[in-house]
Amino acid sequence: MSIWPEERLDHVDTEGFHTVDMTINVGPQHPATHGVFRMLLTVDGELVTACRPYIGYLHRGLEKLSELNDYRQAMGFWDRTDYLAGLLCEQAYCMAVEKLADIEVPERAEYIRVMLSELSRINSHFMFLGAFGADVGSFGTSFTYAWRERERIYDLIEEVSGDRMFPTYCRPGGVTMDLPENFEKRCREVLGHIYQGIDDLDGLLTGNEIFVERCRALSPLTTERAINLGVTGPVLRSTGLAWDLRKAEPYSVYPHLKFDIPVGLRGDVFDRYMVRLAEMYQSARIVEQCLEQLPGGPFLNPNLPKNLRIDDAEAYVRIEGTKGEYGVYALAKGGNKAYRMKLRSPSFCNLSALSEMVVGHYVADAIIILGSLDIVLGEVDK
Amino acid sequence: MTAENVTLPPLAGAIKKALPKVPCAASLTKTDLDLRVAPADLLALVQGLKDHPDLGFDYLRNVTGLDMQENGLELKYHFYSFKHGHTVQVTVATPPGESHLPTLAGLYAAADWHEREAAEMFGFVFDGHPDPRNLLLEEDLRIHPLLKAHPLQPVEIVQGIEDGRAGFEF
Amino acid sequence: MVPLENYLALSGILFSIGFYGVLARRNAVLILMSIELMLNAVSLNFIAFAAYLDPDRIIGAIFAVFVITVAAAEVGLALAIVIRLFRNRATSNVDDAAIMKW
Amino acid sequence: MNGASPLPFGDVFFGWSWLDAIIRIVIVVLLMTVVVVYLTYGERKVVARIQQRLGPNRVGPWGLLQGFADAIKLLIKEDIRPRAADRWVFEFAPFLTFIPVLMVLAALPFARDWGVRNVTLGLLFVNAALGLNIVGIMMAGLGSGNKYALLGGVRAAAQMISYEIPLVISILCVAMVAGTLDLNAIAILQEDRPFLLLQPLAFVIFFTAMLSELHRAPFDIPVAESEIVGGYFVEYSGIRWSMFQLTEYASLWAFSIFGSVVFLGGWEFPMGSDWGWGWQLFLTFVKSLAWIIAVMWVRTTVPRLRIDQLMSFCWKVLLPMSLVQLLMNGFILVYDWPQELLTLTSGIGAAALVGFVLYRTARHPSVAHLVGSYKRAGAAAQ
Amino acid sequence: MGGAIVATEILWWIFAAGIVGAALGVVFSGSVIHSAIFLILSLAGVGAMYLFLMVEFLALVQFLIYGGAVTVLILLALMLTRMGAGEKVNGAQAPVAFMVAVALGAILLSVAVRTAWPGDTGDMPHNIAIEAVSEKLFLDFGAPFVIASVLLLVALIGAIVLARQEDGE
Repeated sequence: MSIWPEERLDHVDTEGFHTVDMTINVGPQHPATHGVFRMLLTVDGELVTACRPYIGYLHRGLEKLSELNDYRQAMGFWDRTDYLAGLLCEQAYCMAVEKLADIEVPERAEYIRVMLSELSRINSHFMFLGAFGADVGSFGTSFTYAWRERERIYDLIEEVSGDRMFPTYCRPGGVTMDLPENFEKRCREVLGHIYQGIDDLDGLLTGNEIFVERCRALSPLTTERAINLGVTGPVLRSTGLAWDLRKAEPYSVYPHLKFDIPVGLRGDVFDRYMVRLAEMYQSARIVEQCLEQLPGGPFLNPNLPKNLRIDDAEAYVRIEGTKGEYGVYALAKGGNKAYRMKLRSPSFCNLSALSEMVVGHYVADAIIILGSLDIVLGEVDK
Repeated sequence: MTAENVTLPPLAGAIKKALPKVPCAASLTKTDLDLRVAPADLLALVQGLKDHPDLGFDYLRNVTGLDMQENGLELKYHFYSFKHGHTVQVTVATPPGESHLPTLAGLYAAADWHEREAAEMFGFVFDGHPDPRNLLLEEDLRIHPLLKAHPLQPVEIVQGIEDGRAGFEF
Repeated sequence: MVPLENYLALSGILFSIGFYGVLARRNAVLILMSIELMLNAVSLNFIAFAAYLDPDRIIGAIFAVFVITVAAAEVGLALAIVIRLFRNRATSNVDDAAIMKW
Repeated sequence: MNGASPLPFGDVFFGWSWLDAIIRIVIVVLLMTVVVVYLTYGERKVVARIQQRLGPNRVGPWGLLQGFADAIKLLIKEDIRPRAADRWVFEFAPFLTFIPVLMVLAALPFARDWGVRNVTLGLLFVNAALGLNIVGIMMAGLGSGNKYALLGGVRAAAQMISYEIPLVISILCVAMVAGTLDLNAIAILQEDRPFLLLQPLAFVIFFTAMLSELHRAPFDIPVAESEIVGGYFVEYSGIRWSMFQLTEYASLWAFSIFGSVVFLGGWEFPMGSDWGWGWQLFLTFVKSLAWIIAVMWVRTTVPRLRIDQLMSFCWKVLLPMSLVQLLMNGFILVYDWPQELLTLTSGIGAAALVGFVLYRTARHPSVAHLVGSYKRAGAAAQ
Repeated sequence: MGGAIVATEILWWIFAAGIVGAALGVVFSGSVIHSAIFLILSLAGVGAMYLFLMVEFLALVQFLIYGGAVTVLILLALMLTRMGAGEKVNGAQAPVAFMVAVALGAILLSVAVRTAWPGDTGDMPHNIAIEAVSEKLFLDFGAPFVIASVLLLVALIGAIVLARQEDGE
């Protein structure tokens, strides 16, 4: 018989009891969350033992709106998904509609789309670099460095389309208007600044021991796991798999352009950062080639009907978005509206891997891992 | 979607050959090969698609719910194989009122959130799903906004959405 | 000026307050704090004696230095034990630690 | 107080010089307020310059009155206390953090014998006072009833206790060489060369540990904005929050003067004490300004360390290095070796410490692997 | 000097009252955090007492060690274990303990006040020079000094071993 009263021992958990677990809430109003994202971290001291993400604060019913508005009207909603690279989303949407209705796109329009999409990609990656630097804690210097170049790109996009973030520039069948006259000169000027800006940020972040130490070997992801989790884009490429939809399933004029797919070695946070940095050079290369190859001709298919009506057709169009595979599933059943539009958003799928990736790391690292996924809440929540 | 006389790509033959026991009907969409299966055969088909060396569909791209109104709900899966670089779309139709489907979360971790989204937006029930909470909507909300029967807000009716006109009148 | 008796009285009061704390409190950290009070009373006593009674006025200060050293070591160890206890038993009540095994 | 014999410390409280002391304290406190106001302004300007912004430029000429505007705004802001807070702990914490800084200021010589009091044990006094300000921080962390504050408090405690050791040892090295704890005497000893030249290793350690004690980047872990939203003062507002700010900048100022007295020769080097007090004050001002700008510079360019990296840096690098410096000083003093030897060995130590960090920065194979080729490709395309 | 002496005495009584009040706070307050803060106040008061006794060096050491390290360690332990909320702080023997402590205090007081201390010069204490302390400490008390440092080392290692979280635990 034990001499100890039993009830005294029944709160004793002999297995795995550490200090008191604490739940801390990160977001939706938190300096580190990119937009309105919330996660509940259960921490033991400084280590994360569980993570529960909450999304949906920015859910605007994109898919429902696309069913309720006709094909041209609905396009305005789509560049609000990945609002850091609106033109890419427009391109994907227009490609989906064109696929459904079998619309030809003039080559000049394709080049313009690709050029502006790649500029948007650079823009989005600049945003990533700036915000990521702030996540790691560099007090906004990376942010302002990145912002400088972003302003230049936005100015250029504004000169072309009339708007900065949400240009609504593409149309099913082409683009709304032609490029301005001095576009090539301006674009080359901006590109020069972009190269400089990438080098500056490279020096500021990669050239810093603390930054590298924070990111190196942090939360490595294997290729198999990444594929199983549905992670795409730079995060997948950082694991060493050279899979880019621009090469794997070429669309638009990408077959005519020369560029490489940067891949990482270990799939850790540092590789994700480096892959994005390298991708920016590649995007700039693509823009330069587009400037050289830009053909003349119409910028919009002249044979378009005023009111687009599409009979039964179904397509799943995917392009390489800034965050990964940006897929648009479209189903038409007659009439001037889509029967169903579904966005396969890369941020959404990458974010679903978050809770698995942060467990076992420090709270500070959880923020960095979240930053390294580079989510855009407009795209996650649709 | 397409006419019967369209020639199917070699992938269709490969799937038929690899998985002879699973009854499915192949057709083509504008972009991909489409396989239509019954809910009971879904798990067998997907398991086969994933495990068979000639198919190797290791990546779940997308899950799309559809409201086919009187024909019940449909779910479309898109799979991709990194090894072979091919894509297939799998369509499952569920009868009205019984939208039960087996979960794929055990095979593809990516299916977790996709299925949660389809469940809250359309009212699918994924049997065996590890975490069937709402994802985008509030957790205690039991409405399915992407159903065609979901009521619109007055402002949307004012905008002319309900009567099918194409937007504002000026 | 303040006579020696005042210091000794103050030290005595401080010591008995700490003594009460050690006896009455059940939380390990609180007991530790009370012990700190007692130690301080002791070193105050040392210093007071040194200042008033010792012609050198130094030995007492040196003793107080040692007391502070020992107190610092003691606190470090004791808190390590408390944290350990808390981890294994989810309590910091010394009565729950009477089991003499982990 | 014309410096012939410094008063014993006890006289500060119990001697006849009460009135004198009160006048000096009032002057120093007023001076401190002005300095803090302009330090915030200066920090914003310096940071803005580094981040390619303008900084405050609206209130007064060049924005010079911005600090006062902010101070007034903070003073009339509502003081909010959370319901979960422990009332008295919460309300007194800001003042408790502030008192030690005031104590430090009372012992600092601004020019020859120009200070509130010339304390014989000045070096020890400053250390003791600086060790106290953590109590207020812990009180804020515990009393706020907020998890971010609690985490910040835990981090602050762990960090400040750890870094106090190398800080104290580096100051101890100075005391060994100087043979006195009197700050004025230490300054006078540096007539020919500052202690920075004599023992650069101690200087490097002091500077690093000082950044940590001040919660400055890269050691701003307790107040990490992107992780725990400001740490221990997250719940404070209005005047109590401004007390924390006041403490932060006042201790930066105090540390800069203390450091320049201890390592840069204070008001003595390079002009000697024959010059008038005006020049001496100016010299103190210049040296502390250089010190402060160095701190701000580090802050804007360096990301934040993780808590375990912070700890291992302290215990595995700083502490052994400071012990090495202590040993070297001991040998020099005991065997009466020439002081040049100390300069040499300590210089080698400092170079090893700095070179270690630089070497680690320079050895990133994957950076070259990933970006090197693409950089060249980009440059070629350009 | 007369005015200064009176001022000193008044200050002394204020500080003594503060110390005793804070010490009572340590043992009677219901919240562990409040106890810890009272402890800081009380120890700071003892440090001020060292100033009255003209042992500045020790006063500063008291601030540095107790204020900067010991109480911070205690607060840190409170934070890590997060106790204090709703936990019973006093045991059943508190009333008995109170009586014993009162008796002990009475004895100590009477001994302190009623004993004629031999060699009590009645002088105002002089300042103790730090050089003298260090000479005494390092020359005459060399062995205790070394032993104390070994004790500190052992305590350090022991604390690390105790508080470490082993793998799989």
